[in-house]
Amino acid sequence: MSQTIEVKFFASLREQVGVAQLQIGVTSLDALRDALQEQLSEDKFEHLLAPNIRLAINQELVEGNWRESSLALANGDEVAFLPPVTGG
Amino acid sequence: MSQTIEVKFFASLREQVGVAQLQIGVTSLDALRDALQEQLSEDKFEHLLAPNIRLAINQELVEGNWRESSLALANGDEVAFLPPVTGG
Amino acid sequence: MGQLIHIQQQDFSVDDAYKAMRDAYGSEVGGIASFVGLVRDRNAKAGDGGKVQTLTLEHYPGMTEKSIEKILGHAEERWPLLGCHVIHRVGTMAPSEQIVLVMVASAHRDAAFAGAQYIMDCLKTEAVFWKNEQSDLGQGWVESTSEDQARAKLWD
Amino acid sequence: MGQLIHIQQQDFSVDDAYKAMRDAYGSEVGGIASFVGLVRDRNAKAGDGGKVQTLTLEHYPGMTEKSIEKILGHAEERWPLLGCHVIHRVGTMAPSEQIVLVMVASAHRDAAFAGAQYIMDCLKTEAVFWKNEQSDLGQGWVESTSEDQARAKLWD
Repeated sequence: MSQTIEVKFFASLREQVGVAQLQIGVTSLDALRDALQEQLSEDKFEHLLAPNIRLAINQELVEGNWRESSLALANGDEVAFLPPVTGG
Repeated sequence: MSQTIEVKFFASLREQVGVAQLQIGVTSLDALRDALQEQLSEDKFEHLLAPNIRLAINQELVEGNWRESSLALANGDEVAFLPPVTGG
Repeated sequence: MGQLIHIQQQDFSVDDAYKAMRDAYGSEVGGIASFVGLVRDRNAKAGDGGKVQTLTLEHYPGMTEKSIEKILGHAEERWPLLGCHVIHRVGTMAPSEQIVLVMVASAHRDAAFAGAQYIMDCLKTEAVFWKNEQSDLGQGWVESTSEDQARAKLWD
Repeated sequence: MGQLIHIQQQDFSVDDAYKAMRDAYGSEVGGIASFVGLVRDRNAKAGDGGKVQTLTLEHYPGMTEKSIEKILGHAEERWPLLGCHVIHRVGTMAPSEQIVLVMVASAHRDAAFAGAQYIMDCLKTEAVFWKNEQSDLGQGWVESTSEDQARAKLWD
């Protein structure tokens, strides 16, 4: 079974990770975390897991602690790492 | 000693009293009340003394109960009877 | 703080006021809060079902301006405001016409909002104006509402 | 309630938004409250003394619009609003340029004021935007302030 997840990084995270977008072939959130940990340097990965980072799947915020979630992901799902917002 | 006080009535009071302005020759607030009581019919005078009516002398609100005040008035002073305001 | 107070019969341009405010305070301004009051066609006296034809505002020339100056002075004491503009019409207006504009500029959005709302609340209870409503049920002086009194008290 | 949400690079006309609001709701409207946020030249990081050269707003196309729709939906549940218009710019802006407009029409002035302030507070804490400041001391992402968080909590 092969599928692609679109992973997006915004604002400070985009700069820290060094890319805006990655395609990763995983089927769950825990597998995504493992894949990112493997792909990114330790300090970059640490930025993603910082306590004020929120996660959106298909543009909906994930409730609860996504750092411990093993939520299933479907082909084409869009997973976004969002630093604290500062609009207005 | 002869002096003139400008007495003004606004909005509902202007309609109830039937004039916008009177000139009255008095030297104090209690004398003004007496003069108005003499000049106006009883129901018109009652309107002026209603509890929600405020008094301004030279465009400054009179603090405290002007109905019991014997404040001195100077020639040319402008005394205005103001119903509750409703602007904005 | 820069204060502008205009009492006038003629209609006003919100846009002109806004542009003047931006020009006057430039890049110090973090936010401009505005409120425009408009004539509604619903009668102020709830329940009587009358439809407003026209509204007439009376004022006390001189004292009305002073009463608004005091309100703006109090607003200035409470919040860091850069500029403040009040335009209040008098005379006769039809439904959907503009009655009043309050516009406040500040470096901080909270101050701009609070200042504008405070000024508007006080215009209802302290500024020297009287409203007379001409509806299809006749004419009458609008009574000050306990709601307006209560709102103004919130700032004490 | 009529909702209009515009995320755009180009500047906007407050006057056009105001005229459209008046046209849309006519003599039902008792008041229109507005807030415009402008780029200040003072650095957001208090004390560093930097003078802002430009401000860049980043957003998440699609999700940003949804986040604002939710805010307007919540405002609509809390107050009787007739119409609501949010324009938020993205991209790079210079000091004194307009960033954001919130405009709310209601039959009642309290609702218009509260609605506009609520929406503005939530735009700071829930709408999906990120600010990057370019000052003479370098560039950096603006951090969300505890003040903004506290303001938004007031509405809970």
